[in-house]
Amino acid sequence: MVMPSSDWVELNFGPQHPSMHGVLRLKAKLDGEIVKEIEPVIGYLHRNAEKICEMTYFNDNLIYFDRMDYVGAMNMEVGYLEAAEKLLDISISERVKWIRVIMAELSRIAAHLVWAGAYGLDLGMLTPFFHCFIEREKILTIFTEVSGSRQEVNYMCVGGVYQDITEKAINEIEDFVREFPKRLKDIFNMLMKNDIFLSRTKGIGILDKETAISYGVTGPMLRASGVEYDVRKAEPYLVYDQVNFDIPVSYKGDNLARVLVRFEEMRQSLKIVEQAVKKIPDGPYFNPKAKKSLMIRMRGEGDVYARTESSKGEFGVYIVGDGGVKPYRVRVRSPTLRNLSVLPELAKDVMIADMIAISGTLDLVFGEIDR
Amino acid sequence: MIEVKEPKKKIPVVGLISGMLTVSKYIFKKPVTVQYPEQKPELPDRFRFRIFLKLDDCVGCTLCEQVCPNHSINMQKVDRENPRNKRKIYPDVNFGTCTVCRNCQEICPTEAIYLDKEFETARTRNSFTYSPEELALKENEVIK
Amino acid sequence: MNYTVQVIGESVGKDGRKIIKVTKENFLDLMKDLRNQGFDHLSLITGVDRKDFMEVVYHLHSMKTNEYVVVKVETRDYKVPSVTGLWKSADWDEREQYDLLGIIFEGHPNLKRLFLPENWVGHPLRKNYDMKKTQYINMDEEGNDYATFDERGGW
Amino acid sequence: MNILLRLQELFSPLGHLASYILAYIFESLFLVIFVTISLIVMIYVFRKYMARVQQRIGPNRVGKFGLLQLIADALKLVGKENILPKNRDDLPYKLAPAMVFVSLVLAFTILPYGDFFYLGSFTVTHSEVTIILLFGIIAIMPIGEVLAGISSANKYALLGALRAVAKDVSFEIPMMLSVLAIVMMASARTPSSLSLESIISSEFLPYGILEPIGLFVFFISMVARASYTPFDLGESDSELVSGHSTEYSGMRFGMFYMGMFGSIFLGSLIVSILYLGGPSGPLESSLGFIWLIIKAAILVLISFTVWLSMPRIRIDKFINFGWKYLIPIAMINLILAGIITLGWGL
Repeated sequence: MVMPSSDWVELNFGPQHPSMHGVLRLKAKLDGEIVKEIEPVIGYLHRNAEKICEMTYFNDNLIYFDRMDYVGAMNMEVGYLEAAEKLLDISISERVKWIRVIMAELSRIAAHLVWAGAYGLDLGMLTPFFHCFIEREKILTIFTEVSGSRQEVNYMCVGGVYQDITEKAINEIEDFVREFPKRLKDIFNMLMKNDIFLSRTKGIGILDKETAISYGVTGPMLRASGVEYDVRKAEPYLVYDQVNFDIPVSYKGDNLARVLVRFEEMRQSLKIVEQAVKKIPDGPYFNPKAKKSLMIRMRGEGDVYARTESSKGEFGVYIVGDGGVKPYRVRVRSPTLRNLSVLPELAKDVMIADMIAISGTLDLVFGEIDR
Repeated sequence: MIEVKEPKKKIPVVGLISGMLTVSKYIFKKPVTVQYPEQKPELPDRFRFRIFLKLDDCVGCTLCEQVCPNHSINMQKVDRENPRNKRKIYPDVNFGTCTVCRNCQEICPTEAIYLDKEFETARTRNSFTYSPEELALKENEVIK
Repeated sequence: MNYTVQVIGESVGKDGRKIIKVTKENFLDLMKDLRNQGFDHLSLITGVDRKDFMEVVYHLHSMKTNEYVVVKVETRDYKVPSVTGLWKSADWDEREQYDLLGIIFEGHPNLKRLFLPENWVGHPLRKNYDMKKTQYINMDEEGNDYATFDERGGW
Repeated sequence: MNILLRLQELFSPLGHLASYILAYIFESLFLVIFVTISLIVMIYVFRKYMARVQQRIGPNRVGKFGLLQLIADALKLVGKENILPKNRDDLPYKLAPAMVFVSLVLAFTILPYGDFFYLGSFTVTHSEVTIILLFGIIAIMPIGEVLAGISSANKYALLGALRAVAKDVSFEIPMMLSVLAIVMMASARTPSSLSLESIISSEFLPYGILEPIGLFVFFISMVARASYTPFDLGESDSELVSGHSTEYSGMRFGMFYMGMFGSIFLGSLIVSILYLGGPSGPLESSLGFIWLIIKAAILVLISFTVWLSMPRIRIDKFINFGWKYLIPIAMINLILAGIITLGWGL
């Protein structure tokens, strides 16, 4: 029986809702259990970081980038510095590049672990969440070891990193690389061996290639739809052209494909970290030119766009400088915002449970969407 | 580029049971939690939280005030004899907005302002701002 | 690259990306051209408030050939033709730029504010935005939020 | 000899009627205490078990090893303000949690617990048709959930109630079919085949060994009825916030919470009574109660593992499963039971 649209029930999911990953609000129109149309409403965490960035020095902006994708902060720092260092004409040494690669990849694993745990919770599974966070805590300890803070690290700065990576931290990373695959396999098995999990993900929320590209979807979501696009390969930054890794791709485009791609990405990131720890060369960890300018007297002119692959997708930073010590305009290409914009397309005529399962695979982090 | 593979089809209930075994396996492993007030976690060497100030070294250059990204540091006049600090201004810190970014420590020319491991700085809302004299004290000596 | 329309100039930016400058009249035709040439991914729309005019920057990318091109268009009356018909991702991007900069994208099907409440006064990323005036946000019965200058009317 | 008769003996100087009334009152009190204590122990065990599975420690602050944690929680719930929704339907809203909890305790009065040394059996009600009474009582519980859902004037709660109804309708039938098979088999060996006690006493092998299919169907139905994670559709906390109990707070919420744990325990008890031989076991007969509790505890632990390791099933797939797979399986089980019974009869 088809209900007329006037009989649809309007229901607000969020902004406070257990599985809205922060403060997403979905205005849903329901026909019984079936979601007829949804409209995402965002902005509950809006801080206008772009405006704040116009008011602070180039180097100080980093802490606002930490707080965008707060589960994988190092990736955001890499993304911002890629643009800022080009604008300010400050080069970085080889050692710094390798350190940044290690940190970015560890941070990618950390972000994916948060996602994997939260996705289990979305589907009603309690246990994987804790195992994910136990492993994530090890990464955060490594971050503390190198930078002094756990989550919002503020480790990198224009021209290098604040503190050199220590021997102890490298040992810890090596330990992590050795021990993590065991636990990852367990987490993977908890999800993938479960028939109910498969029935909740297989063939649900299929995103085809053309729609994905047109909506600007990037990252694991795009790769799960069959596009082999990864900024680390397409436009290698730092030293990604010197490490050996693969891009996981699936041609199914459903929830399960996105889950599998993310799990494979964790394994690939681990591979990168393993190589990078061995290859890391000696050298200065800081560009003296930046230090001499006291971090606040760096001037840049022109406009620079740099794109990097964050854990959510293509993270781009566009900086316009007018020759002053502060940026004239900073614009952030938030990958999750585009990934979220495809949700009304995906969650059409699906059940409520599927809508939650689909929005879980988008890997939403509201610090980044609302900025 | 590698293509990820979907897990193979299995007999229905077997997967569920193996998942249950994977979960219940962990009952024999040690818990990882730390019982906080009794057991202090082992903090890495570089862990930093609270800002300290060496009053004798501070020259009142206001660099820390300039570099602080969210204006947690403000310069205060303190009546104190210090030949290096002619203007008699010292930084105070509002820990309510401090993000522990360590920029002030990086920029300080005399290493007067620095961060240290102390992190148990619970305060009521109105007493987040530490005056320069209080910044020079250890955390348990600060009375608010 | 060949275009059927007149462009003001082509240059290479500091980051090595090709920049095409175009007038507002020829803008939509150029975008259609680029779309047909395989630029299927509209990466970013940026408005830059240059005080006396508004510069809108489009970052285009081709998934197949991995080419990158930047299109810049200037507008003095804060109006630019919308490109939602060419790329779906332009929808939210244009809403965001309208929200924060007040650029009106002509032809956009649903030009509402993206982050801020609908009755927010001013566009925060404009250089002349008054930061002194505090606006408070509250929620009405329907769950939609609104802005007010009254200190007690929100948080 | 059971507790009821012993109590009656104790009060016999007061006269026949008065002694029976007093005996029933005290016996019911015993039972309520027994149910409460077992629930407290169960929730404590669940928390510790969940914590260990997730490599945590679990409650350990209140009392030694956190043993008093649940009492502290109960005090907190009692002390909390009851926030009532504005547009509620007052009477059903307040009745619903009580209904869930009372029907839970009522169900415990019927079960045959087996002897426990001198004390004897806990059972309050002795009747020839306990099995019908039992399933009549446990059918009340979902009604409380549905009432809660429709009376609290909340869309989440309404959706939760709808799901709960759909779930219960599709799982009562296979449950009753598999019970029917047991009654059928028992009828070959005992005249009063509707009494739980005579079902237990008449078996020469636990019915779970004779008809494993029935055990499987019945256990799944019990899991579905207790509504924990694979089948917690009425609550589905990541989708419908908290389902039918969204608008409840304070002790009213506590009753739903206890109701869920209570029905896990009740379900395990019923499964072990019907299919695993209940109080019967090796060694002397006065240990029957202990055997029953051990059997139930193992089932409870299995339930907890299921809870902790599975995601929630989708409502349509779940109902499909109920109607398209479980009912036919239960039918096959019924036929097999008939064949076995005929074999006995011959």
